[in-house]
Amino acid sequence: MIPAGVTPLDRPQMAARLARDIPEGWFVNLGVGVPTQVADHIPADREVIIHSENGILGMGPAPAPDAVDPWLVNAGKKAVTLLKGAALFHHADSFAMIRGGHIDLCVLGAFEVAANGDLANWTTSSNDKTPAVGGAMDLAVGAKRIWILMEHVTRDGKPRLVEHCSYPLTAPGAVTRVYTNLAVLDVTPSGFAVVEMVPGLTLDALQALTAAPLVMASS
Amino acid sequence: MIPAGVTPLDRPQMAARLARDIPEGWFVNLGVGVPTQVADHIPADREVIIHSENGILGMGPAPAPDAVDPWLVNAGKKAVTLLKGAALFHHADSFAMIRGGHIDLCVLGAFEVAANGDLANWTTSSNDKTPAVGGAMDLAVGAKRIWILMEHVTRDGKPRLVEHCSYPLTAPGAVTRVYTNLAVLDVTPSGFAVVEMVPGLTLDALQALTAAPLVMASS
Amino acid sequence: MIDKRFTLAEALRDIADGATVMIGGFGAVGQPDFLVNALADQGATDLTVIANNAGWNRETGIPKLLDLGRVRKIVCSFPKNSPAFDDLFRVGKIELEIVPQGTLAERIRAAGAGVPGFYTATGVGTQMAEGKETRMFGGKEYLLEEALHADVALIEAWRGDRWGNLSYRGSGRNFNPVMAMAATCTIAQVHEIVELGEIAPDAVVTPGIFVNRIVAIPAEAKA
Amino acid sequence: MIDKRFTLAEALRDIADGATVMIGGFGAVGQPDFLVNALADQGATDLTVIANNAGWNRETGIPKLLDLGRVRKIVCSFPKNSPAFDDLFRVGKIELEIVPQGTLAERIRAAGAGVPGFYTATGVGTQMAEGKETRMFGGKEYLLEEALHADVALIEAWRGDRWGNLSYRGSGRNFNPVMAMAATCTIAQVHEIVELGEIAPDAVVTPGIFVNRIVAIPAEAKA
Repeated sequence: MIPAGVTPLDRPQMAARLARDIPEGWFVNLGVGVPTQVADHIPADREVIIHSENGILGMGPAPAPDAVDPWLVNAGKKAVTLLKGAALFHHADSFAMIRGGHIDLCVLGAFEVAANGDLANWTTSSNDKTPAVGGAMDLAVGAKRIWILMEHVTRDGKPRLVEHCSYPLTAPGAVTRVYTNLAVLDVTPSGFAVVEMVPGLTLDALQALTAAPLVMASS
Repeated sequence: MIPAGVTPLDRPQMAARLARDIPEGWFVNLGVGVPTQVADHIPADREVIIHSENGILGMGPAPAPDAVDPWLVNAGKKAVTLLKGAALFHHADSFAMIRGGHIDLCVLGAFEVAANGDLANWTTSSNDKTPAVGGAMDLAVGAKRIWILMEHVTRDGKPRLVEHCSYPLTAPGAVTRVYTNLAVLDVTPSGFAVVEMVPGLTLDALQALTAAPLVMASS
Repeated sequence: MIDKRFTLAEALRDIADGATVMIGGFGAVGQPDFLVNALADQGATDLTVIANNAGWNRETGIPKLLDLGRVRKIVCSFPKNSPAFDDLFRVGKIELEIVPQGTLAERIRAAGAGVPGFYTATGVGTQMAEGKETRMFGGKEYLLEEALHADVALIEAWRGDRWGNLSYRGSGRNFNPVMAMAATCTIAQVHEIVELGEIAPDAVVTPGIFVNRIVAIPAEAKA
Repeated sequence: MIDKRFTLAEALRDIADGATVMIGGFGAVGQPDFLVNALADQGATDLTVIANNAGWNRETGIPKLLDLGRVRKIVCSFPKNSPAFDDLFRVGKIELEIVPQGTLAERIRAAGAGVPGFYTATGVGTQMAEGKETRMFGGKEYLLEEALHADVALIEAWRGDRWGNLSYRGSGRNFNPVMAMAATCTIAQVHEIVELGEIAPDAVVTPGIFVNRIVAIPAEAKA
């Protein structure tokens, strides 16, 4: 339970918090869902180049409803625009960028992240009726950094930060940083290190919502 | 020795003889040297698309001296032109065409061709001082057909069609057909089969210039 | 004269029962639905379909083939959100081979480039690695993945000429250029057929060497 | 503001002794001689050079590096017709790794695409296969070839923008786009620097993600 008096970040705030840490010049892939919102929070004067695995570098904001180009969608199948300087290419070239280690950062959602950086974000059952992996495994092993953007606990209050993932892995040891609605945590050799918490939250209270030991990051 | 009264083909005639057998619509790669001349003998009303391994499909004839584009050369580093319908691409894509089996025909020169189709055309010594293979091995294994265009014997009168290659191989079992200045021969499971000889030449006389058994092709 | 322009019926006529068919597209962009719908009419069955997903709208494209019972197996990365697929899969009436999206693109490209197998880090330490050969390079583990060929590729491009040269629009390249390389017979639907040379040599994305037949989408089918 | 435009000296300053350097070009087209000559001036030595050939004209480019004794090893497909290379090789003063041209292009692309190794039919049954691992696919033998990385790629393009997007001219692509993918630091000489957006999104051949620095060739160096 989130302690009384502590206000978790809402999704736009979570996206904005993560966006703050992306430096100018990075090539960034944003997963479907909340991670996509990160693009809306990058300061207008900071050039960050957004990659979409279906063959786009340099995506701009969503188009006005009357200016939609039906020939241009992102990985979430939503209409997008191109910035000046954008480039278009095919799927093998796009995943060469991902798998060849050229993407500086990929922001993904997750079901679970383990203290050793293991990521589970593609299926919640090893007997999934229709398993669907998409590009998650490629991104998880290929990008230079994987930052996870997710709620700290599930809707039922179950921790998503765990000692060992119970769901099938997307990739072992992939995650370097986690942004939740309560905290920012680094994955370190000694486990999750808390970089930042929302106002009013204590380490003990955060630990109670986390199924792996927390340490404070040395700053 | 070539028998008296028999006139071997000269190089333009050899190139023209081979060119006659290329059907419309084939994608053809022509090796450096005499094979390159094949392009000049394809009838003007027959569309054959010439590939160059440095990234060109649809090469046209050599440019007039005052119309040379210094930015456009073929695999032999000579200035070329582009036909309408030409395409430009990079080396990995170009060799994907070759190695992926998309080139209908590659015409190469050779030092030796063996009765089983083994090809030796890249070095005449296993201790070559500066061995240089270029794209020969890729073409020899990748093209759908390898036709060899060469003189029937060396300058010293040594046969180039042999039982077993004495020089280092470019590729085993690669050659399907040989065009020489004396004959056209198919590589068959029963060895070299003579398809055609220059006027006045007998099978016995050709056999005397060939270091592997010849049979007549059943037509 | 080389002329790869075909009528719709002629283009698809020899696709046989049991064929492996690649189908391009990502999201609604670059999907060759004009060809896929005609394949449904043509009647070939027992197909193996290779595509990034299993479609969604039941009225058109891959779901139409699925609902007609023409597909024995589908190879894809993301079969979610396809009611037609779900209905078959739930009752065991279709085989599924899940392939990570990048591995799918690379396996297809490998088939086109003459590479029978390659190693990748994608899937190591996950259930995708089950039954797969592994090998170490530089102290790190990789999976062996094999080339993925097809008998037929159905793709969509924007413009095409009679040699089969193609250009694309927007995010419409996606899987189309690599699938064109990987099939014995590649058939492209195009929005416009242009004269030879109108697609400039450095604007050709798929050279005609990878394309066997092109079919113009008639105006009435573009609604 | 992202700005990958560098002065010549700044672009090359951190190339270290012992570096592995890819150098693009095929024939006289697409050779980054403006950069290579500046690397000769910069002084880095004990280099491993990866290039399709070893040059020919001793006044410029790779032969200049060779004559200065800066190259420990060269990896290429066709070192013939280079007197500078011959002189060193004859007396055992340079190492040579011969790689078939297509294998060279594919090994470089593999490095850029995260593929540590792949199989190829090229070289099977020849002396290129000596010491190489082989594997059967579909009853046919293939060689294992490994990815070829570099610390630095020196390439030439026609136009470039401040994000590092590049377009090429004529047969000038050749090895340049794949080398751009395979190096830790890719430096491109370009004939013209243009405003962002002047290279249309579907005309970009090498996206800026593969390019770290671009240098404009001054008019006087184009003589």
